[in-house]
Formats: sequence, structure tokens, C-alpha cells
Amino acid sequence: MTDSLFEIVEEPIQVEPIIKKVERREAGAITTFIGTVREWTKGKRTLYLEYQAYIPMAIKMFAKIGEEIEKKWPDTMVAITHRIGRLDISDIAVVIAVSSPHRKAAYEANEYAIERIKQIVPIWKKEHWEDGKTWIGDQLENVPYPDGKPDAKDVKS
Amino acid sequence: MTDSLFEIVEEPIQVEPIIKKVERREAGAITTFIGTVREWTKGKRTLYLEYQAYIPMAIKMFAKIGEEIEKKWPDTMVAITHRIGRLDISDIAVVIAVSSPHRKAAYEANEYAIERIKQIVPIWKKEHWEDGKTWIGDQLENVPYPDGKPDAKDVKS
Amino acid sequence: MIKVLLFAHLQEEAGKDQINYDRESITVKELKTSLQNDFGLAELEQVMTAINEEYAMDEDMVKSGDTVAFIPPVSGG
Amino acid sequence: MIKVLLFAHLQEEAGKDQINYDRESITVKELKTSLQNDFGLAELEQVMTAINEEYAMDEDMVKSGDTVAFIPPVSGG
Repeated sequence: MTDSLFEIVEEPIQVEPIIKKVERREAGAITTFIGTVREWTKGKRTLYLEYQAYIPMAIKMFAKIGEEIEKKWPDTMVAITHRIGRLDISDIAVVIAVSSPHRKAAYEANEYAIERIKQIVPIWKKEHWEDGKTWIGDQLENVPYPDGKPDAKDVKS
Repeated sequence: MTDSLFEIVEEPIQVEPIIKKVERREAGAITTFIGTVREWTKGKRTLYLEYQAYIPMAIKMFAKIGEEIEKKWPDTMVAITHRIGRLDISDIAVVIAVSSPHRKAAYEANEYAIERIKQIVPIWKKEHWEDGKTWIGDQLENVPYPDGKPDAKDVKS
Repeated sequence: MIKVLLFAHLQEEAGKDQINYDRESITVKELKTSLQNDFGLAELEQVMTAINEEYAMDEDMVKSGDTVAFIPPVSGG
Repeated sequence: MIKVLLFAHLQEEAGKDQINYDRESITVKELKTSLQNDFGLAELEQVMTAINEEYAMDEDMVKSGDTVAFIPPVSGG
């Protein structure tokens, strides 16, 4: 199953099969993060979203995040699935599942995964607001890099 | 649905229906914690577990944890299901699902919930080890109270 | 009559999961001592008490009609 | 020939998702400037670059046969 721990899909995401990927007899804790499409952001209403990915590189970066996590929290196992295309309100955009013998690592590694996804994985979100549309990440809406510039040390392996 | 956010069951737990309970259009993040039966604990092998609960009080305490979380992290919603009876290796013992507009609160509130469950919810685990059996929580195995004594301020509302 | 519920190892030590205790009123502490004597429960010091499904202190009063539960250190989750 | 991939708003600005650029070798920085001139891409300063699916720096060299992707600030998750 190792080669399908990290996926980009165009169909609705089911959570349970992703949890199954990280289940192990030695793991007593599994955390999942489910990112869904939110209707309201700072008073602005979203009608729907479009996600675009540079698919082969995105999957490589998911695997890189998985390796980083295994290094930082030994004995954890990570699976990530991200959906692209058009997503409506409440649709699942991303699921991250982490299993670990103990719960602390499962929480920490899971949160680390979503932070890293937002830093290094080439996936873009186009918001279709009630009053227009924008690619998020551009300077008009939100620059995800803290100092306004991508930081090469975050992304190089 | 409010009255079934907190449940004690004797059948295998399905994760997806518990996630559904906390889904909301304004929530962009759902975290789940899934506690499963681990085979090995500090070199000792578990064959299976038995969980016992003081059911009506356990459900009350789940609801109390839900209220504590709503106070600490406004706009979050929590669902908890715990299984009792005999559980085999890899069986799911507990599922905690938390939804929130933003992810930070969803992680923090979820971790808070499992910590509180281990402090105040009257559920007990009997380990059937390869070499015997013990109720966990007694002085021979593991006292979950940090100072060896239950602390009344943790449990009183 | 006070209904006393036992769980986990206490239940096994006493050989029963419920004791009906015939008193009008008694403190939690007195009730613990009394049950230790009558049922040979080894250790109630680390055991919390709930009166009618709410945690209670050793000094709290139990009255006839109440349900008392002895709650050994919990281990759910 | 260098294959250049565009995503998100860059794709819309250029009106295409791929550009074939005829050069033997060029730095990332030079490639960015050249594409800004030729395709009116407004802003490439905040845009990261990947060469063959690995992040690269402005000083890195691109050779014929490489695939370069311009990666605007990402917003997945």
C-alpha cells in the first residue's frame, strides 16, 4: 500500500479508507485532519472553490512531508489525500491520517503535516466569492509566507 | 442530534458517522482522534481488553467536556463515542471528533478532550496480558493522576 | 437506603457490583470506612466518589435515596 | 528546449499552461525576466521555481530538456 499513501484525487474523499491505510497493531492512536470548504471567511461568502495542483510534484512533496515526520516522530505513519477540481461548501478538500503508538506524536505530527502542506505542496485554491473570484495566495488576498517571500530553506530538501 | 453527540456503545465503532455529527457549513476543520487497542505496551503483549463504564455518568462527563471545550474554544463542536465490552487488537475504543472554523482550535480542543476523558470519565480498562490480567488505573500498573491521588478540582464542575 | 455502585477491581474484590446500605445519612468518608470493614475492600484512598452521578468530596453528605458510586482511577480512552 | 509550466493566476495571465522555451541553458532568474517580457507576467518575485519537480533557487541553472514550473504561493489544505 506504500505507493498510495499520498494521493491527489478528483472525486469526493472518503475518510475511512485513508484511516485504514495507517492502521497498525502497534499503533494505539490515529489522528485525522479533515479540511472542508468553509462558507464564510472574514465576512465574505464563498460559493464554491477550485483547486489546481502540479500533481506529480505535489505527490512528491506529500512523500517528503511523510519522511520529515518519520524522522521527527519515529514510529509514526502518515497518509494524505487531497482533492482537486470544483468543491462545494462542506466538501472535503484534504484528509491527513497519522498513526502512532502514543497519542501526543499523532497530534503533533498531524498538525505539522497540514502546516507543511500549506508551505511546500504545489496546490492552489481559487475562491469563487459571492462578489468575484481570486486565486488565494496572491498578494490581493493572502500571502502564506510569513515575511511575504517564500523561504528557500522551507522547501529545499 | 444534540442528544447523541456523546455515546457509549457495545458494537464496533464506525468513524464516518461521528464525523458527520460535527460537520457544519461554517467549520473548515475537523479533527478526529481514534484510540485503538495496541498490542504491545512497554514490552508486554496484550491479548485483548475489556472496558467497563458507569454509563449514565460517563455520558454526563462527555457532555461536561463538550461544554468546557465550547467555553475555551468558542464555535467548536464535539462528538465522542466510547466502546465498552471486549475489544481485540486494533479495535477502536474511542473516537473524538471536533469541528471548528479554524484548524488550530480543532487540534487543541481534540487533545484537550482525550486528556479530560482520561481524568474524569468513569470508564475502566482491564488488560488481558499474555501473562495475566489487571484493571489499569490501580496502583500495580498505572495511576493516571499525576500526584497519585485524584484531584478534586479536576473533576468538580 | 443508599445504593452503592462498585466498578472495576472493587467489583471483583467485593464479589458484587451493587450494595444496598441502610442509613438515613452519612458522610462519604464514613461510608468508605464502613464498606472497607464490611466487604474487605483493600484500598479506597485513591477512589473518587460520585453522588448521583456528580463527583463528591469525602466530607459531602449522602442521604437515603442517593446513589453513590466508587470510582477507581479511570482508564478510558 | 525547456518546458515551462504555469499554474493558478500565472496560467490565466499568460493564457496558457505551458510554454516551450528554446534555450540550451539559462539561470532561473534570467528565465523569469525573459518570460515576464515575452508574456506580460506581472509579478514573479513571490513565485518559487521548481526544476524537474524539485524546488530551485534563482541562481540555479536550467538546461534543455528540463521541466521548469513556476509556483505561486501555494494555498492547498
